[in-house]
Amino acid sequence: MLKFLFTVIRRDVLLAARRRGDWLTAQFFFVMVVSMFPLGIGPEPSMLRTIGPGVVWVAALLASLLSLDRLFADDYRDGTLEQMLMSPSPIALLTLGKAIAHWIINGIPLLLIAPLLGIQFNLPAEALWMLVLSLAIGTPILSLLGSIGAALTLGLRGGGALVTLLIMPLYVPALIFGAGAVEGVLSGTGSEAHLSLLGAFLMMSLLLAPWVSAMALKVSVE
Amino acid sequence: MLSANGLACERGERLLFRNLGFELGRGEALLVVGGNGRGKTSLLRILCGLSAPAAGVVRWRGDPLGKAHEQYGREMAYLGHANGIKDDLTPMENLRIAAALNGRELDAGTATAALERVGLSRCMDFPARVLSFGQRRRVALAGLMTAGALLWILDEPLTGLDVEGVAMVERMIRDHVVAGGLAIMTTHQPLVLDGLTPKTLSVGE
Amino acid sequence: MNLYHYASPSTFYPLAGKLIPWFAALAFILTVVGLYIGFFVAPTDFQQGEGYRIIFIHVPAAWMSMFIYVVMAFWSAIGLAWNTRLSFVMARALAPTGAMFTFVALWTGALWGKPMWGAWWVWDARLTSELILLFLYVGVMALQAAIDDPRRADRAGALLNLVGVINVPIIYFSVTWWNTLHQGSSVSLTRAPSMAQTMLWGMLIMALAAWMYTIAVALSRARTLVLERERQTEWVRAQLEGQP
Amino acid sequence: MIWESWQAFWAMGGYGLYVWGSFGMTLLCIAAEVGLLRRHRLQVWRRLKRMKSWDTQ
Repeated sequence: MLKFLFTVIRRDVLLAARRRGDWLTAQFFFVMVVSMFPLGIGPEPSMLRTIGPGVVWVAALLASLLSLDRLFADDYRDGTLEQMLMSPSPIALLTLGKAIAHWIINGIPLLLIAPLLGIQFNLPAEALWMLVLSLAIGTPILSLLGSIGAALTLGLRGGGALVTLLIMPLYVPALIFGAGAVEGVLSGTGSEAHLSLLGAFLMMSLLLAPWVSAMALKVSVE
Repeated sequence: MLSANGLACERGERLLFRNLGFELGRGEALLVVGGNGRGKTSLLRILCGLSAPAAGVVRWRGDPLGKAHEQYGREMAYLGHANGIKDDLTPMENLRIAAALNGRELDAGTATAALERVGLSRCMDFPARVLSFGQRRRVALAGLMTAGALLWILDEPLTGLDVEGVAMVERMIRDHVVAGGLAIMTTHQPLVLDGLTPKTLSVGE
Repeated sequence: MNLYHYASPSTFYPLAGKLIPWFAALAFILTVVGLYIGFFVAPTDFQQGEGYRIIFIHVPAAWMSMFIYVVMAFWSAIGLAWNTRLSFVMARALAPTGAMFTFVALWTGALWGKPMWGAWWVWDARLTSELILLFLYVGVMALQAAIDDPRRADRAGALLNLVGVINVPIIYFSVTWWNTLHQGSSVSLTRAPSMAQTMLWGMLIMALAAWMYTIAVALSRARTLVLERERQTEWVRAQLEGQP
Repeated sequence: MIWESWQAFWAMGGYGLYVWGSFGMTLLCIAAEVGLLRRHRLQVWRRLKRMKSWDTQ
């Protein structure tokens, strides 16, 4: 069981390592989106500090969505997805492994880049830590919920835009709790409540999302 | 061992076939025949458990496929239109990862032997991207051999292969069935299995 | 006679055809009564003046937008569990009407907000949740429209619908939480300061009218869907002899 | 009667734009939905009839 999970993760990470170009695109997308905001809004430091957490979080949502539509699509095209669906292990483990791999490939780099972007937005050190922490709890949610969207839109025309349309509203709680936690540090109202709610949302996604995307995969492959 | 009863399949609103059934035991092969668009591939996908039939049931060792998922996954191997190999991995990595996903350990020696048998000894370390279509098909066939499955389900196994490749596949299937395995296949090309007559099942009108 | 009898498209089609005029008539009568109460019986509100009369449309629309989403999820769940094609058809037939009511709730909310808050749009918890609900409706409809195979479209839409319905309370909670943190309390749209008995009655009757309207429209849309999907069958061919 | 005149009724105590804007848009939406529904139904009906006549030929 666990072995299967690890194999799926290792396989996806290996494949991503062989295609570094695709992987870098998503990371640079994240950096660029965030950097566009000061240009559009103006360099006023206190203003930037107010919008900083929200901007970084929204950019993280967009960056994860950008890479999501390929989560199953590549494997679907070359037939390896079918082969994996026919393996003896439960399909929910496959979708869980895929989501974890997506997080390792796309989520963890975001965590590492985020503090640098936070500095651009004039965030103080405690807020930077909180930004990384909230992204650490929040980005797995993005991968898990996103895997549902990727499974539902498998092989459809305009899959990428469609995934965004389906999944973005579901991301709202993660965005509110995540950006709110950083906000709490800035305003001095504390972040524990936000973080625990974010954690609860993560637990729920972890329990439900793999099953739902497994069902969605079955529907889409049929 | 494998039995199908009253299978029906719909695509869109079109009924492709209905009331299809057969029994297949050890050491038997089944050739599915029918023209284009009659539902051969759809039937094979139902038999693999990839899609659910509109009516009817498929049983493996007496259990419906839904219940036998784990065992069936171990004992069945499917080769579809797509080869099911990753272009970014070498043939060797492809075989070993596929085996690991099926819950088996595949050592380098066995994988090398299988790749040599399908005539790929020279391209073992290249990513599959640089291989020709026929060579990639051969990688998939090597995967089939190393899968150690009892039941083979092959959708057009001969496409893209040269004369020598076709002979190799015919030999593979024959050896597998003679050794007590089961095989279900579709093909548009004549298939010669020395001293072995497959059952036939015709799909559609 | 059992439930499966009614679940068969060939029974559903004529039955729905007979029921639609009744529901439509009920909707019409209830609307007339509700509007009469709303405009001629309900007194002027001492705080909000005549402007509050928007609640007779805003509140029922907001209720319907949420109810319909839940009812869709109910049909989706039945469809996925028992593989009944008619349930998927019902879920699909409800979606556009639900989206329409969500839009109406947003529009009337904006028109109410302008005189009360001095702005067309305020990031009030209810309006924001309503906006996200509209996105959820759009998502389900876009997904179903993008899939050609009706079987897959039904199932995919149903799954998304179920995920959405689990998420709606969480979204609502998070938005309320976000709202209280950021701007404190504001005038709540749905709590009219002094809810007179007649206002409540007017609202309830309008809500009932909206229900009847929804049933009539959804049944009618379901009939068209059934007709399209069952076009190969004998009974549809027989139906086509008659009038639309 | 709580309204002194029809004019007072349409004015809605100065809130006429908002109240009638709301009710008007609702009416428009309902009319549009019913209209589209009817049109779609007739289209489907005509298409199916045409398909049937092809089949019988």
